[in-house]
Amino acid sequence: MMMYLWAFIVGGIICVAGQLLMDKAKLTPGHTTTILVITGAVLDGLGWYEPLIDFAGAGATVPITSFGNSLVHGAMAEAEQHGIIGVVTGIFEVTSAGISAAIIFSFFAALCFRPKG
Amino acid sequence: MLVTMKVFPLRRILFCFMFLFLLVSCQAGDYPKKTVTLNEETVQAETLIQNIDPVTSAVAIHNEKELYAAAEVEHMARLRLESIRKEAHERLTDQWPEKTIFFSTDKKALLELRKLNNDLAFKSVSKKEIDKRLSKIEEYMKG
Amino acid sequence: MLQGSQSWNFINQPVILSTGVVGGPFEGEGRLADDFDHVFSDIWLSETTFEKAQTRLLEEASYTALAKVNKKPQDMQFMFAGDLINQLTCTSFASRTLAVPYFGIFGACSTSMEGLALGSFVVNNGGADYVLTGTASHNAATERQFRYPTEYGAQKPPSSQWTVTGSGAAIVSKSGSGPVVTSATIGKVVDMGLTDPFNMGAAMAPAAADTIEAHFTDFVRDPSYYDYIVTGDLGKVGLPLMVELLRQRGVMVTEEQCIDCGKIIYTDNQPVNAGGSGAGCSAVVVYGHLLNKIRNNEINRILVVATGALHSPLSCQQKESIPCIAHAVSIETQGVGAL
Amino acid sequence: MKMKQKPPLTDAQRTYQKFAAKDEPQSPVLLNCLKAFLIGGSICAFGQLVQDFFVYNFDFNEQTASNPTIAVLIFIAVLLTGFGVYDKIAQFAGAGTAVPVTGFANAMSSSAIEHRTEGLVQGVGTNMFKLAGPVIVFGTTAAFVVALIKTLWGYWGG
Repeated sequence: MMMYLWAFIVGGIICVAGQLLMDKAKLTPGHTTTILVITGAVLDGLGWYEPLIDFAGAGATVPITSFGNSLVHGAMAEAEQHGIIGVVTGIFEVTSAGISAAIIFSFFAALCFRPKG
Repeated sequence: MLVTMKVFPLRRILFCFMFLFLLVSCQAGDYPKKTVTLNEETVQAETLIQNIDPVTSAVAIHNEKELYAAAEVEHMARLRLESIRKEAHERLTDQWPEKTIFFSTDKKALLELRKLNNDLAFKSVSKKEIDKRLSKIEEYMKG
Repeated sequence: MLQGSQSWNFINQPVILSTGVVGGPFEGEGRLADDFDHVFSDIWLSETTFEKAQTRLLEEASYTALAKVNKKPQDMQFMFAGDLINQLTCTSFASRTLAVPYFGIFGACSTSMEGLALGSFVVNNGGADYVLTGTASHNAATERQFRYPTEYGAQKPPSSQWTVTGSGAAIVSKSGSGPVVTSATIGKVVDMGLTDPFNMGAAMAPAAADTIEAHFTDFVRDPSYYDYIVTGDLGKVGLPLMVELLRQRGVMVTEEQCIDCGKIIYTDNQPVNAGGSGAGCSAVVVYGHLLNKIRNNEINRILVVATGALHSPLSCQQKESIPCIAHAVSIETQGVGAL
Repeated sequence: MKMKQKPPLTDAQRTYQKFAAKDEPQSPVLLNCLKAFLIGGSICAFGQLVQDFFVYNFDFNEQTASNPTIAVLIFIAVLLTGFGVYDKIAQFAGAGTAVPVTGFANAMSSSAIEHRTEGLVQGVGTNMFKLAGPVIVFGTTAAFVVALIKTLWGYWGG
């Protein structure tokens, strides 16, 4: 049960960081999420993101920061097997679920819905 | 727009959260502890892991050549899960240098090991099935 | 005839013969719902795209205005209209339906008064007997053009404004009964270097102040001449700024005298942040609510200052500041205001 | 990254900007942060619930379960976007709904739905990544750089 509490807290804190970027630094949501993704990638490069996932579970995997993290992860896993080329070929290895789900669902949503204004 | 704004006064949301936490904390009961142990070695392995400080519970199953073990740790210790895994792995290797050690803190591996342990205690499980389930658990541990 | 440096004095006093005002469902819940001729319950207006819906809005408003005085589109000599959507397509499509000789004008949210000033000028100088002028905006069509897709969850800051779904059209004629257009002051582009597209009120306030000051200088008038000085969409943020600017320049307007279309169109409960905006906003408020007040003799003279922000999403992304403009038109009760 | 060389401001512009900034209504930052925390946090907690559901009932371990979890969250977000609810929640929650992966899904589906009127290829296909594109572009590039440095570090350093 501690897991839920920490998922809530850590996830919430990441969102607050995003909110501060939007309100204080006056960034658009696009800029904000982009910065967070890059942050996630860098944190994983430093080896700090994985412990955070162990600690907060979905609190660390659901925010967009984890997208950067898994991109690096995919690249690293492939690089271990195939050397430096793997950095390019493996990037989308882990994240494919998220991206393909988003593409597929969005496409069908475009067929089924119209904007509500 | 109008409707949703009315549904979301902050106070009501706060209330919902308090309620949720209450609900959650009520459910946080104990996990049924395994009482039956198979053999000396299993107990030995489990206590060995539990002696590592932040581990709260552990489960282990021996095979001829392998040792499968999983553990749950205090939540605050999850930030250094990697080093705990390494330590447990080292201790187990020291104890059974001739065996291949599989150790994990994955929840799924832990669950499945417990289940298998229970089944071993109460039912007769064929050798083939044990092997199958253990190799499955090995898969989970990789993750 | 030219008055001062940038104003027209309409000696022949063109008449606003009739007006047509239509709005969307959200506007129907607003404060001025009773002044609409028709409120649509569906933001699509049963059309397949938001742009078609906006075209419909202008058509409906125009036909309503025509029907009120038993006129047909053929009776109109010219049409001055515009909107916010790329290349004025929505207005052009509407004028394809109406088949009136057509001037497309772009003044962003100041289009309504730009059209009225030009139309009145043409009528005043004998260029036409009847001129149709109007503008429309559609919330979703404008949002998707200037900001984000309508369903995108981006939080809007409190200084942002809500684009009005609605259209106002007016028939300006040489003679007849109705409120009269007595003068107009054409504004110049004022750019104070503001870049935030979510704070239009602050960007446009200097333009409004500039035009109003020019108006009073050209006509050597005092602000007390008007019952109301009506700005088009400065919102809650821009209106106090404009009042302050005017006072700094020695134009002593009173707080009660200055009202803003974007501020009065919605109720306080509607989540529109700083108020309404969009080309349709000043059109529906002036052609509906305010002209009704003049017709009922509740007020006699108003100066309508419609303001427009002449940026595009492209220019904003290229870090250009927002150029703004304001056009003022004075509307008075017939037979009262002649100088 | 940022474009420089803005034309220099005149004194009048500078004075007005100061004057306007003084009166600009500020976003209630503290309140917004609280809302973002609550909504963002509960989306994550809900994600944890879904993840545990997959761990307990399906053939997933902790790590692999996060993939279907994200797919489920994306599905829900797309559905809410389609019903026109997501943007209303977002006005309340701010970053609370923009930062989780649901915000990514909302960015994609809202663009897709919006541009349906321009046809499937030129509308939906072309515009789907209009808002979500930057995240992928910069995420991928950053990940490439990070992974490259890490790999090279591995070769030379250890």
